[in-house]
Amino acid sequence: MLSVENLSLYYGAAQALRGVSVDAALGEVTCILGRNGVGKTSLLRAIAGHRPISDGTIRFDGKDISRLQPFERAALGIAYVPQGREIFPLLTVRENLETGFAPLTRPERRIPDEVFELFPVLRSMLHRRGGDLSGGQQQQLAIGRALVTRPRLLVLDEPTEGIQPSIIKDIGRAIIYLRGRKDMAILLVEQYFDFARDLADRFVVMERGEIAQEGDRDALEGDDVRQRLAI
Amino acid sequence: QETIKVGILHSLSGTMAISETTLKDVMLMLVEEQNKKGGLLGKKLEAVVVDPASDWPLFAEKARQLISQDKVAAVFGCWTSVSRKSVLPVFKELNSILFYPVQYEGEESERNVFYTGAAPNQQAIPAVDYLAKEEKVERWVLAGTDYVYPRTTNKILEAYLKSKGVKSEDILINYTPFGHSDWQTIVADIKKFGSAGKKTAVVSTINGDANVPFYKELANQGIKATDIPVVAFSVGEEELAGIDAKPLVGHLAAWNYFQSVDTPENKAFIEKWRAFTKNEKRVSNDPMEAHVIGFNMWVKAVEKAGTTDPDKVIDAIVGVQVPNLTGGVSEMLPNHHVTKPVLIGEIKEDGQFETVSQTDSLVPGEAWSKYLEGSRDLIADWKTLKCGNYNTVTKKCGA
Amino acid sequence: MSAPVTPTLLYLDDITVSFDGFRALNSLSLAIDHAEMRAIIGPNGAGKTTMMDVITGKTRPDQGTALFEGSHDLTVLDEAAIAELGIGRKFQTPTVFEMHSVEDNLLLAIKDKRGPFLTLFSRRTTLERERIEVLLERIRLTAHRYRKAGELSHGQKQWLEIGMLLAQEPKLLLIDEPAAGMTDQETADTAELLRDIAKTKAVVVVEHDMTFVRDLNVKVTCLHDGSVLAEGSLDAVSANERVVEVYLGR
Amino acid sequence: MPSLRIVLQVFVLLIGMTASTKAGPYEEALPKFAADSYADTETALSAIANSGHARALTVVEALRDGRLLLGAGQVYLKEVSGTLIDVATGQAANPTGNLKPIRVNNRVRRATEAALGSLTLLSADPATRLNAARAVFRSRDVAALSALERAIAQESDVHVRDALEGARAAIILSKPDALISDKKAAIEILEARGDQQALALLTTLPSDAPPELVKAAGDAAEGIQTRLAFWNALQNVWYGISLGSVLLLAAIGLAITFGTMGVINMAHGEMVMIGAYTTFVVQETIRGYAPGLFDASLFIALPLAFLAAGTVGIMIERGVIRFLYGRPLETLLATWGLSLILQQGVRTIFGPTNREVGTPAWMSGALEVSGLSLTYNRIAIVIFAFSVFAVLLLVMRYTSLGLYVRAVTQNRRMAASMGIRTNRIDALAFGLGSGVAGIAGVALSQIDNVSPNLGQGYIIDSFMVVVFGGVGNLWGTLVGAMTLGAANKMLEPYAGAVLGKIVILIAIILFIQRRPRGLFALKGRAVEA
Amino acid sequence: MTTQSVLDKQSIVVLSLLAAVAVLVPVLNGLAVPGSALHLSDHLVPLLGKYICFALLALSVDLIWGYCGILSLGHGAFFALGGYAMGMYLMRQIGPRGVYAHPVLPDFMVFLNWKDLPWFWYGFDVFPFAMLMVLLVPGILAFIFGWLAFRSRVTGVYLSIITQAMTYALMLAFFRNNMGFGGNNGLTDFKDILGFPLQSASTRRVLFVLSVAALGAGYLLCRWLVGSKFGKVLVAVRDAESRTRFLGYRVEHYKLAVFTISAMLAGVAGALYVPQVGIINPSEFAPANSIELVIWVAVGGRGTLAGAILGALVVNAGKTWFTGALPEFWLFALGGLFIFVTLFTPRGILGAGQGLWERAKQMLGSKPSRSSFSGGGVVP
Ligand SMILES: Nc1ncnc2c1ncn2[C@@H]1O[C@H](COP(=O)(O)OP(=O)(O)OP(=O)(O)O)[C@@H](O)[C@H]1O
Ligand SMILES: Nc1ncnc2c1ncn2[C@@H]1O[C@H](COP(=O)(O)OP(=O)(O)OP(=O)(O)O)[C@@H](O)[C@H]1O
Ligand SMILES: CC(C)C[C@H](N)C(=O)O
Ligand SMILES: [Mg+2]
Ligand SMILES: [Mg+2]
Repeated sequence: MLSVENLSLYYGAAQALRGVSVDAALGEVTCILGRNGVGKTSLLRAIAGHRPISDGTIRFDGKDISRLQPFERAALGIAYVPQGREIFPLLTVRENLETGFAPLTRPERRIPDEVFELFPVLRSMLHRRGGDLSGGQQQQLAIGRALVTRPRLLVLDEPTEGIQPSIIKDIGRAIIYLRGRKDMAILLVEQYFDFARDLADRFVVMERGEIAQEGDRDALEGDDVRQRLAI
Repeated sequence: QETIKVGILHSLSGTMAISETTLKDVMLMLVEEQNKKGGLLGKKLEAVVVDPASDWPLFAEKARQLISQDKVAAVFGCWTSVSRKSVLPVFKELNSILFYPVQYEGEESERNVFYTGAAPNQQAIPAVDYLAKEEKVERWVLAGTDYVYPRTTNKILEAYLKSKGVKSEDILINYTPFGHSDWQTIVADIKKFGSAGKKTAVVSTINGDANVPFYKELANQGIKATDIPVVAFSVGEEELAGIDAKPLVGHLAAWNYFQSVDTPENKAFIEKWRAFTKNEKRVSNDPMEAHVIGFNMWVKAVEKAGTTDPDKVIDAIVGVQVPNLTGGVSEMLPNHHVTKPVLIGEIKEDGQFETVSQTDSLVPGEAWSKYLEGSRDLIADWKTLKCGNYNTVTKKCGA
Repeated sequence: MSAPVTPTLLYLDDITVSFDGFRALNSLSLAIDHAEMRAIIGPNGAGKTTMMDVITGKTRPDQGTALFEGSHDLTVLDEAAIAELGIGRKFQTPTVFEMHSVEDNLLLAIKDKRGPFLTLFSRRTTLERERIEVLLERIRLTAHRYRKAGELSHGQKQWLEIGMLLAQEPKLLLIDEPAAGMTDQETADTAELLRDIAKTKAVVVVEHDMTFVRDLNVKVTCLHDGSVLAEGSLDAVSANERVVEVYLGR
Repeated sequence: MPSLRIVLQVFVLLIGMTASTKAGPYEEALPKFAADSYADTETALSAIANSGHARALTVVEALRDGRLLLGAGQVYLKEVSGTLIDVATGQAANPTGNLKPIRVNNRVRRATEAALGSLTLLSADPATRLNAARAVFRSRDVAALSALERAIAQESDVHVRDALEGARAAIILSKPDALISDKKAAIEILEARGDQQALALLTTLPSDAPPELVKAAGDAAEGIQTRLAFWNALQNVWYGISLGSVLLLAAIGLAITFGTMGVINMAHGEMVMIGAYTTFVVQETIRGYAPGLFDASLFIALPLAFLAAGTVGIMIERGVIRFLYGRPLETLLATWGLSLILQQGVRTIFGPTNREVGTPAWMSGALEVSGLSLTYNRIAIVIFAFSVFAVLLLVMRYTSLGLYVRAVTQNRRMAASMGIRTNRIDALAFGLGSGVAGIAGVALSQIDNVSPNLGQGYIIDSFMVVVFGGVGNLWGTLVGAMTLGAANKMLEPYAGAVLGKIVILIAIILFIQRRPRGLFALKGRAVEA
Repeated sequence: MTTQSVLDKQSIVVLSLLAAVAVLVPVLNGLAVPGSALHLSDHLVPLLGKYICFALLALSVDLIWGYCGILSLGHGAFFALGGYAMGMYLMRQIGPRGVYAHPVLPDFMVFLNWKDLPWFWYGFDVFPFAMLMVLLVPGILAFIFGWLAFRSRVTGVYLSIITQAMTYALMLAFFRNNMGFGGNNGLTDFKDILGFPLQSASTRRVLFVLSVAALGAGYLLCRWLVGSKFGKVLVAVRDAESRTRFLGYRVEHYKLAVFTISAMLAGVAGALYVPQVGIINPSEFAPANSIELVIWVAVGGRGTLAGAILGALVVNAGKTWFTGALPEFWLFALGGLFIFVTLFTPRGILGAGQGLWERAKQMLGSKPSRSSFSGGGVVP
């Protein structure tokens, strides 16, 4: 589904990614782990098209998308839940969700029920401005908003940040459900190790802009991974 | 080959470009024409155009540049009084010559400046006289833009009207900011003031952009010239070309020249002008004529002096006579103003003026107004007294 | 309402805040003692951040008392005055001065006189310099000290903000979700750090990470719908049926 | 051409039927025209008007229309059809030599109107009669009294009758030898009329008038004054609304480009200017090719102005602005540069002077409602401004464009990741804002200069309105414009135009202290952060 | 490399350039033989002096805009007020040499029949008092205005617009003849300053040198302000105003202080400007002027001080040159310049220059430096 090869990314003169390669497959959760500042977010930004890359390719369904605009990627079915939520502060919750209609055909333009099932609080706050929500509520909104676009690749950057434990569990269950539908690939950046471990089919550990280790679910149990995440 | 340079200092951009650009064109035409006649003192004339951009300090800067860098022999330029005030010190300091072609508030006479436009006595006062006599006006609205020219003119007019027995309650003075565009209230007030049973007229010293919306509002509120005529001092053919003149028929303007003046000189001038601008509809107006007069006077003076040296030219030019476009002969007076006929015209449907009154003889421009306290005793005479503000009471020049 | 018997450090009573009719805080009462650390938990939207907004003067309550050290009425003071009293805060989403270097961020935060004249003539003392060194070490940003704060990653900004809070040396630290975006190891580390600070200062921490809260090993208050739902040790609170229902989940 | 001549002769005969051949006042007056002096023309005119001659009306009308010609001392009249007749004989004439229209000035024009008034009091057309009545009211010509009486006797239209009676009252009141009782009746009629002119008549009684009359007039005047004061206040409200509408029109496009998109669009005024020049070009074309369409010119200009300004807007957005998102302050710099270029561009193409934009017939004149006088062009502008506002509100509220524009402005990258085609939305929104500015230009061309400086005059006011109302809120722009308009017009009668404006500016400064985010401030966490 | 050392380097360059100008211009004008290649023509001295005053004005705007995020669209007002204070002094110096030879009243009062000198003209015949007013009038206005605005936390465009309203209101007020400042014509036809004739070349040279000195001093003052911790607080306020409050800084005091200082600098610029151009009138209050001067700063490079100076010089020299060389098309050129600068050099001319310099240095093999621009901080 998604295949990233040999990606390099710079911020000015500073190199944040050095030849990173990652794959994400349909019906699988690929989890990216790593300490602060190793380049996880930068990788996702590159995939979403928020930052230009200087080298490498990003393929989606076999098509090279590395030069496409973010909205073209969205139209292909890539949805992004960024770190820091980035909801539209002055739009109401409903409007925030409706921005996801843009790449959809007219009959598709409704908010899927699963959004409200997953995050019931959003339904009660449809008319409140996104910026007024609490941090956790905003995070829920950001995930819900991504689901509105009916993605085929869901890119999540630390989606559990600031969310209460019960809903983290719900999100976990939702990810498992979505994975189970087999129509979506999921790319997840997560610091919360236990959460990642429960979900990941495959994982990648990053260090200083490079892939330090990768493997499947079982490999995660090893101590070396925890080691890499420690200081 | 060496040339004689002539500076042209008119705004080609900014708020005043509307009025001044034409004057630049006229000057270019005059220079070209003079060159066709063989130039001046055997040399070709060369026009140096700069754009002071309606920015007053920039006028001073450009004047300085024209005089000291381009070494022009004389400058033709300025429109607003403030631009003239801004360049004045420069001309005095560098001892050069400025021809100022626009009607103004008077109260000035400088050795280096020649005022070819109307002084208040060559425009405002005859206009009021006409209205009082011909239209039997008894009640006056003095409407103006809030700055020096209208304020001074209105001061003079107020004093003049009162000296003619008009009572204070029959004079309404109203000032508006530059570029005022919402005239509803004021026009309504004028209407009210004018419906008191006495014949009322408006003397307008409204200036610049504000005129068009003013006249549009007059038309819309149905104030016709037969009810309340408006006489303006800064609305000419150029300005009217931008308005639908039909509803304005009969409103008046006082100038020293109208395009419609029926003389062979004028006909020839308009023909040349249209040929030069390659525009069959191009209009002419009073300040243009002033430049024609000023330029011809300068040429004559230079020829007379045999040099372009400012001192010699300044001495030579007083007394020089050149034909104006209305069939008379204008003369440069010792006070550096010129003699001009005063014409009152009514607006016609086509945006031209119909002359309804013309002074029998030419009126000499007065630098100092008789109707202002401070200047009552002053006279200007650069020929014998060599002074612009000679006090006839103390018999002293200036200080 | 009678004044508190002992002047607790922070005393909130009957605080109500509503936004267009929605009650974010509903008659909330809370008291924090000198050198006490308190963990605050509660569902998203319970009003935790709003409570901090009230304490720091960002939001004015509709009603209620908020006293600091028994005598300062926090509901009438502005943000700067409250900060000067010795209340420091780390925000939920990291907010740092993006155009300043990491070092300058700390310098601005460091405890010092805050008036325009005093800053104009202030010289950086060796003491300050050393303190900044220590802090940089502590938040593991020594290598990044000259970089602009805006260039840091999300987690690094979190750390920087914690560093700024420490630099202020406030009497009361309000910390909104410090563990968010940190690795498990760092989280544990932070807990350690806070325990250390709480020996001398009062600390109020908001966090959803139960492991972290457990590490803190302090009294826990659970907010819900703008008021206190449960209070006590973590074990006691997590045993509360309501808490499990609205917050922890099954 | 004998046949033509015969027709003409018959025609002339018909006209001359009732004309007497002996020299009367009419014939005596005619030579006076030949002097071509205004005073003589006026004397001749009144003589003719009072001559009772059958051709009098034709002559007066011809004089008014500039169809009374002079050639070699003879007066001719050019029929509307173009045929020339000798005025003295009424015969067709074929003079040789130059014919010049007899010149008129205001004085003559006024006399003409008065004469026409008395001559057309009995006209078949009620509108003409009404005008005649008004003219007589103004001229208060005692000679018209008898005609007036006759007219009143046979008048069937109430409206006209009122006017006629008013005119009679005016004459009687100023007629020295009228009976006191008649004068009293006149005062009553005038009081009922209750307008400014009636007031003027009542307050300018001659000093030797009998005291009872003076008192009656005084009372009547007082009544009128209170009534007028009321209407005056109302009139002021109207001025406020209409100025508010102008401000609204000028600002509303900016509410999109600046208020919603966040571009500090200094070239906004130039978009208005483009709209105004489009109107000019449309009218010029119509004048040249289809003069009959002139009354529709504004409707033709509206869509074209929208397109012209919108296209320029889109070009600006694609060419410059799009590189500046996220750097709002720099849009100020670039759009300022653009505004200079556009101004100079228009100056180069159309010249520096004002261009004439005409007013269609349906927009000239005023609607008189009791004591109110509402000029049609202002009415049109008020209606137009509110319609534009309503349409824009609907577009921004109920189409996805509105939502997407706001999303894009609030977070461009994220909006793109939601699948919003940011560049298209930007171009469309900027085009929409500019287009709306363009149609504002069509309206403003009706009341202001169409010159390269047009835009400059509105830019500051527009920003004031948008900011005062609260950035990002269309309703704020509406209320802001109306408030500023009304406040301005309320102040103007007391403080004068200049001071009034200063006071308004200071009031804005002080108001912003109270409400630092404008009238319709956005509140909440997101803004305060 | 620390921030401090970068600043110093820039300051040294700026100050030495200014010193060179202060020496060269008078020397080339006064001592070189007229007509020789080295001679600087007389008309250039006041022209350059004018640029220098504009540079000082731009500097004052950069101080508040570049470093504290206060976008004043009314700074021309402070400049004009300083100018008027100086103009009033110069006016009083004319004494009885006016056209009406009135011993006290300026000409414009005489011909509009004023009888007495209005009270606010008192004292302006005394040079020190006038100079005090040059500082105080803009300073006090800025203080009151700022106190109102900053206390109520008016920020962003709202602040910009009310500063614009302020200058607009002042413009209308000064246009009024009844205000007693000469109305539209303003104050002009000055004779001398402290007894030295304004028309003489040597006075001009002295004024020029004084202007350069004022610019240098202003630059140093600004450098010192922004280099201190005070300056860091300003930048913090610019980037995250409310966060600064939570650190305990009284943002309004900082803003007020810097706004007032900036207004006084603008006032000084105005005071030096007037004797060199010879006129002060209300159009200096025109909102468009204030917008334009913000643009000088943006062109040069906001938040760099040196950039503001550079921008003012480049734009104004460009204007002088274009208006003479391309009188009909200069607006195209100037407008084009503004667009070009925004599009291609987002950090202004100075930023672009520095960028080139950095790149050149890198190409020459010296080690890359990370924080070369951290000196002032560039707008995000
Ligand atoms: N300005 C506001 N306008 C409207 N509602 C608001 C505003 N500020 C806060 N709220 C609401 O108040 C409630 C409390 O918010 P608060 O941020 O305090 O929650 P929290 O406990 O910090 O939640 P979280 O754990 O998600 O950070 C939320 O429902 C939020 O939507
Ligand atoms: N806008 C930026 N400009 C310059 N450097 C940046 C920028 N954003 C991130 N960096 C740098 O790039 C590197 C990678 O950052 P990134 O945000 O990808 O880290 P991360 O792995 O997501 O960390 P975290 O867990 O803290 O979110 C870091 O060193 C960071 O300082
Ligand atoms: C009346 C104007 C056209 C010119 C006049 N001299 C002025 O002061 O501006
Ligand atoms: Mg990250
Ligand atoms: Mg919170």
